[in-house]
Amino acid sequence: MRFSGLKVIKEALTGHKGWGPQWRNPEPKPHYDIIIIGGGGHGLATAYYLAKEFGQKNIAVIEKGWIGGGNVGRNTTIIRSNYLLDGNEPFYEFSLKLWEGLEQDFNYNAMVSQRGILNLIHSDAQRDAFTRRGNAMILNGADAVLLNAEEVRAEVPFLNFDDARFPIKGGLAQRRGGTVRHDAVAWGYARGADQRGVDIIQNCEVTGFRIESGVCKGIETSRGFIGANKVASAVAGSSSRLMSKADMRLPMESHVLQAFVTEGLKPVIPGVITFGAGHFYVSQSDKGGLVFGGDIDGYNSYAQRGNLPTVEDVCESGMAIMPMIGRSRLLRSWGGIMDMSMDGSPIIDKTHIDGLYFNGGWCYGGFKATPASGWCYAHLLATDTPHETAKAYRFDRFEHGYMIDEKGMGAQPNLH
Amino acid sequence: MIINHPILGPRDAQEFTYLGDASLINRPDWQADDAAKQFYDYQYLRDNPAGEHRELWFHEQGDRSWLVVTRNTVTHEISKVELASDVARKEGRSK
Amino acid sequence: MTQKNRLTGGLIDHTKPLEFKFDGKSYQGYEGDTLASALLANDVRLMGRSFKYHRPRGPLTAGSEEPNAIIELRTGNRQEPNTRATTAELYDGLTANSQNRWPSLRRDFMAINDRFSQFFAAGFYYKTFMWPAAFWEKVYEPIIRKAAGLGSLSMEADPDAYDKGFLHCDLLIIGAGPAGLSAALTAGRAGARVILSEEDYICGGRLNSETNALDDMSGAEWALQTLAELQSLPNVRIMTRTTVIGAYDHGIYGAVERVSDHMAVPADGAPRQTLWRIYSKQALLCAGSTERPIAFENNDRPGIMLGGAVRSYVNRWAATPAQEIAIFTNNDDGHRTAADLTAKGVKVSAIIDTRTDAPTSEHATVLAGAKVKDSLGRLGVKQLSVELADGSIRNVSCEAVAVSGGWNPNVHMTCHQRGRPTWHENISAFVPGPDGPPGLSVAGSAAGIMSTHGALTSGAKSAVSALKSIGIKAKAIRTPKAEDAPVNLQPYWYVKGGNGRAWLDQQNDVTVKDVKLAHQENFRSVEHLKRYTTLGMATDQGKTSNMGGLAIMAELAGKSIPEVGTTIFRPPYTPTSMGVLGGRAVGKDFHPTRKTPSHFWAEEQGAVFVEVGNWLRAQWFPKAGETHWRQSVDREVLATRKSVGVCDVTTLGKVDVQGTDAAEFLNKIYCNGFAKLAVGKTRYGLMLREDGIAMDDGTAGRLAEDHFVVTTTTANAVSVYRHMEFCRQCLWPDMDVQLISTTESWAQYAVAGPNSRKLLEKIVDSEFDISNEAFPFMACGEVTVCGGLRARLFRISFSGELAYEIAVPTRYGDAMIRKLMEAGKEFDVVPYGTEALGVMRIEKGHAAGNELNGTTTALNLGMGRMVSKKKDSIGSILSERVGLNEDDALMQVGFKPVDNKEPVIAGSHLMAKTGEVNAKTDQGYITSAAYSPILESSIGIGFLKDGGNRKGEILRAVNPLKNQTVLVEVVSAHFVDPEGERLRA
Amino acid sequence: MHSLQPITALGGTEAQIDVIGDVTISECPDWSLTSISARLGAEKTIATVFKKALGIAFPKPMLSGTKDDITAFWTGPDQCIVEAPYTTHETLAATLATSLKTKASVTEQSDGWVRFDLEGADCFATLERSCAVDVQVMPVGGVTRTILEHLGCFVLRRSDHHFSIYGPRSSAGSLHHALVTAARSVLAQK
Repeated sequence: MRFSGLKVIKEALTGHKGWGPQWRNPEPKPHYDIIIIGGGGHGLATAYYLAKEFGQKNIAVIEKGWIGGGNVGRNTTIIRSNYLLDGNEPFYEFSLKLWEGLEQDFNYNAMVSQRGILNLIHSDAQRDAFTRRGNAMILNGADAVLLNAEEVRAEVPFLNFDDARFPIKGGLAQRRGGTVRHDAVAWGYARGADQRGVDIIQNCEVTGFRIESGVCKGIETSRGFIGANKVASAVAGSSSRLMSKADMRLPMESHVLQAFVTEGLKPVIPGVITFGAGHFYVSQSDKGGLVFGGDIDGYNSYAQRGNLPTVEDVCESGMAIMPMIGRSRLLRSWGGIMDMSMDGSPIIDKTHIDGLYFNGGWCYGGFKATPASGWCYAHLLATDTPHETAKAYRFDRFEHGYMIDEKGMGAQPNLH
Repeated sequence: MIINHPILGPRDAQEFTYLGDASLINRPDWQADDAAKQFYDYQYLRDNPAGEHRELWFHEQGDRSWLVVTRNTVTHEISKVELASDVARKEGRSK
Repeated sequence: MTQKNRLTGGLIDHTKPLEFKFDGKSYQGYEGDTLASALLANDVRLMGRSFKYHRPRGPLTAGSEEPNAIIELRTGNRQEPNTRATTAELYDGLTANSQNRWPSLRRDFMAINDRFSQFFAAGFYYKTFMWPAAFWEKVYEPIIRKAAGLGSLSMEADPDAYDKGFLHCDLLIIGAGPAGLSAALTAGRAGARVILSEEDYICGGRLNSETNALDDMSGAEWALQTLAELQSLPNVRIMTRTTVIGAYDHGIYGAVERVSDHMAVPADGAPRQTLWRIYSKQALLCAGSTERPIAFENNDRPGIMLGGAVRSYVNRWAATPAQEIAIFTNNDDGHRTAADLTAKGVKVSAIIDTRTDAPTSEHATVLAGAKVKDSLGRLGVKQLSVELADGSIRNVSCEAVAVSGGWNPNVHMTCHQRGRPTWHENISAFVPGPDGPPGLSVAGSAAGIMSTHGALTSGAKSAVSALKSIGIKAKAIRTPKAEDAPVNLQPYWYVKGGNGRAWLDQQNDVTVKDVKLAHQENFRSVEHLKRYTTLGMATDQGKTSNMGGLAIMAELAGKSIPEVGTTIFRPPYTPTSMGVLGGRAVGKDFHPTRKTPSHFWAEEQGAVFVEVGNWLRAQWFPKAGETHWRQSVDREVLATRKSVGVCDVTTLGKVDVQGTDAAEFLNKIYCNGFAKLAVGKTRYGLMLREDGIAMDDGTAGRLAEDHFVVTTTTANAVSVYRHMEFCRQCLWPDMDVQLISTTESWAQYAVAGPNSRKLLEKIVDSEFDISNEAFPFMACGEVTVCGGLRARLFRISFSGELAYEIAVPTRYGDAMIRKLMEAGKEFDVVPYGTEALGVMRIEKGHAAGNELNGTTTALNLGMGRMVSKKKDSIGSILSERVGLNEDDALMQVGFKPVDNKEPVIAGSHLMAKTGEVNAKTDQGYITSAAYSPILESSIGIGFLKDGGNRKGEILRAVNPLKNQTVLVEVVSAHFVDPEGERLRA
Repeated sequence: MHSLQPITALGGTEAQIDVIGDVTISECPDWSLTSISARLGAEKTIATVFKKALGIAFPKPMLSGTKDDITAFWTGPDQCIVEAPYTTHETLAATLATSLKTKASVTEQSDGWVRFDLEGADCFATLERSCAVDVQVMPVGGVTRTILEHLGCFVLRRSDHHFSIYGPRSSAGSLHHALVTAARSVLAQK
């Protein structure tokens, strides 16, 4: 059913009896045209766009647990397109444009909130690098503003300008950046896909691929074999685990990234702020909690939980840059598994196995990419050609020396 | 986490710096016919297992030893810790 | 000032009255009170408002699980939002204010939300606020944001300090209730190193709230007696006001000690709180259990609280919530509450017991098989409407209700490593599962052992077995005779029927209806339920609300509660101040500060300093009359190029490389050759990463056959050393090479300019010939200076001038800079800072951090030919990949503005002289730029596609961020002395 | 003799000493440090030459040895630092380089480090708030390297209530501030 002002009022007055399930719980069919493995943001978005934009009819999303239970439900909800490199920026800008129309598009209020993102600058070298980046953003049709220290202070006077160990010398702002209610993104795509006939099959674990003479015929699951013309992986941190069932080794490691939220507070900060001399970024949710994060713990992990030193490291940075949050309280911390790739950029590509496709390597940038990732993956699955903005996200870029290394850290995933 | 250093005993993992899969010890022969392919594989492809993982940690704030730590990536349980130089020799590396 | 509801006795000091203020009104309490107990004693039940509907609320509990009575404690820059009145210790002069209400707690305009609650059902916002499209961001969201949140921050920096520390023990005992105390005594007597942590400010847990005897004394007395013995044991550390917040890997626990929160202000030099990282060999969880409510319509009115809490207020704090109290229960606890209340002379209007076979009571009428249908009272409960077993309705008057729905073991810590609790039928609750953190065992009611006797004995037993596992022999203490009643409970989660709202999560206003709606809309997994309704996401983390929600979801889904499962409990156990997690690493102490050997001298010179990593370096040295930094920098550059300048370059990394294989080692880690470098010579070296990208550059001087001194850039000193150790230990373990970082040991100064030799000849002792013939460009050696001080001299140049670097032991660095300045007077020597250093290296076209940005290759840097193909070196193979060797690869070149009055701006992108300006037409970028005082023009270096072959071409350097476009000419990056004559002079 | 005046790591001409309650924190500048790393293959034989040169056994892991005013403490596998009075041993490195030739790589480290001594009953409580080392059970003569104020430092126990902290010289000010702050905190909580 479509959500409308009228419907909302009617239901409110009649005890909400008329709301139905936001998506069905269908039994898997024996065969689909396209099976997407992974009921997270990217998988659900892919299904949604396949059905809506690419006229695909016979699609299933297979989820091991419950939809939206992975990184789309455990990230820090930031959207932005402030990338430097040609391989990335057009893609993320495409994603940001999709965010801007998303709620009307899938008729679900995901609370896209473009209150801006501000990257703080603490050294001249950093200003040079951010100048190059800001210019790259504008040259790619995105928005960027370079601020000096006074301008930053005027916007966020509560930051530490007085006795900072690493003084704030300016900032690179993207006004169209912001945050989105992350769970609602998964639910909105799920509902939209379901309404267009996509089967969302929860609690169904993929146990293997059926590959015959180099062609993928379908998947073995905890609920039996399901055939498909095309099988598409979108399982983020579990990518290596899943693709190993097709005897593939991937250019990536799985790492834990912790995220944090404080108790609810009356409005404190306007948009997203990132500290440039430590590991800390923060925004405030519509409920009032300060949502923040920092660096990954730094060791391979599938544990979805982190350790204390990283918690302290992140909070030290927070206190260093925002000493006025000292008397707020950390309410919850949690961990997600990041598919950290070898150059910090993702892969959306066919595999060497016919009919088997891959989407992953999002590091901790996956959430903001959700709409474009879904769209571009759908494009690849429907047309077998990469989308204009995702051409660089190839498997073979490492072998041939076309890395997309925003941070310049090289082939060490925990540094990206 | 606590890493049980073969010489120093239990140490807080915070004293260490992590590198990655211990396969990085096995640097290919630069003169092999398929050196390019081997180095690509060595540098970029990982097993990234959910379970036992042999990995390299550097005791940066300690005795500057590189260690090979066998750790379960699901439980974080550490089952074995060795000096990387011993492992390297065992695996045939010399000079 | 009367304390209308104050009783006699309790564990407070009636002789020590304390004044305090709540919402501007003055009250009196006693030492030992919490804010909540003191307010209740003063007949104040209304302490807060709920999040969504702004419903009036009073305390539900007497502990850290409190969802309702949360207030802003203290004022000014010490204001603490969302503080639990139920745990805030009363101190003289305490000031607190209610929050999330306007204009006042009693009349809150936002309570209008309650009238329209039907519009605010679970997930309402996902369905609405979308029309018209533009309105969400412009209209709806700002309103929601304004209304959102609970308490407010002062927006001023926290004035208090926070410590961090580290503790070690054999056994960490979490919680000092009956189980924890008997465990501690057992372990303490065995001589084990014990840490006993207790979040409360007194030990004893429920023993302080219940009236059951232990042997012939009260529970509180036994606790005191036990504590006394523990305090006498040097191997036992008792930490009250300390909450263990998380169980981390391998026996590491985080704990927060509230050192000063019970005082108005911390003592001078003392922290407000301390974060302890506890390393334990074994840990024992004795965290007790949390009582759960039974949901009924309007069960959220002030005065309606948990039975155990009522007993705590009455017995421990001698404060009754009201003079007449009704009891609603599904187990025998309700009857215990009745007994305690009557003993204190408080009237019990009725015991409403859902069990048809409820026992009778000598203290009050028992309404067996009855249930509470609804409650009345705007700002506090006045009356209950009760449906009796026969279906008839009876109104029961009361000013408070003690609700007992059973107890949930505090299993949280056992789940912090993603362990799952298991269902225990007898007590209808989750108990710790088998997959808790290794080394953590559980005792007492946290383990589902609900009687006092059980807690005492299981505590002692668990301590014995925990110690046994680490080879310490212990003997369980004799536990006193204590209450051992079985749990007699009939699960009862919520009262069915009726159209009103029955609250589960009182702070977030999640009702039974919301859970039903979530189920109806297919949000049926616990995670979906939590996220869609926000159940359990409030500051109390669902401690009193989650179970009810799960039970109802299970009922609706036709599943058992264990089938539905629970959400994951995550650290911290209770909300933890950001301040304590930050510790002392705030302000200037965020990171340590590294000072150069000439720092103190430079301060005397009035130098301007700049942060370079953790280093502070002199950026320039202003002279009297210089009003703009450029004046100082230009002067330093010109003086250096004209005569001589001195710069502290100690920050560059230095690594001592020794051993018979030292040369071969360097040959492998640098892409260019080092095997044949002669003793007494220095060579520039480029280090690649294995992926063929430039990692770092520097020089290596050969002091002896088996001894090199390697320099790195300041930024990469640590990572390069780490890389070298990796190569040595992991790749070539049989090479005879030893590495020692000597960055700090030597004070090193660059002496640059045509007169640098003349200056140094006055410093270096005469027996050392440093003439051009004896000590040519790239020579190095050990010398003595100033009459015999050992030193190292390198003839290397970053500026392009005739230049040296002279190194002396760091303690003499201060004297050396003074000596150089003094000796250099006759040459008008100048000290120069990092800015002038930067200008001169750009003039010379030397790559630095901006060029070695982690994406550039030797080819890009114009050093492609340096990569030797004749040897094995790190990065040589992968540097040959096609993508890194395209014909139009970026090449480092120089740029000069066509009009020398125009600036060159680093970060500008390079475009053809004409045509479109966009990402597709992008041809490169400018990495570094500066004003060159000798060329009297702004100049830059950067990377341009096929740059090597485009000298003389005119391009546009565009900087759309500032709408700037500058025409630049492509030139050689070596603006100064391209042939290197000055270097060799 | 040369004409240059040394300064301490904290920038003074005299060592700084702070007495805070029951702990005294002293800057100790008058020591010469030399690091010794056994050459490949000399890991065993170094012991004899070392003993001959200094009269102290090559230290075992996490331990130190002292004879008269010379101390040697373990720093890493087949690696140690020798400490001797600066006035009498300013050129210790050069001396040892000759006597240990071919057996060890010798590097002067005198000014690589700043040494602070903590003495008094409260040194435990102070160190408890500074680093993760279990100083309570550390043996006299024990030594280990760990993190202190984000810095890699050596902690050496000289006697029951006497510890030496060696930290990177350039960060002496920050390290000193951290130790003094911890000591003041201990005092204030009494």
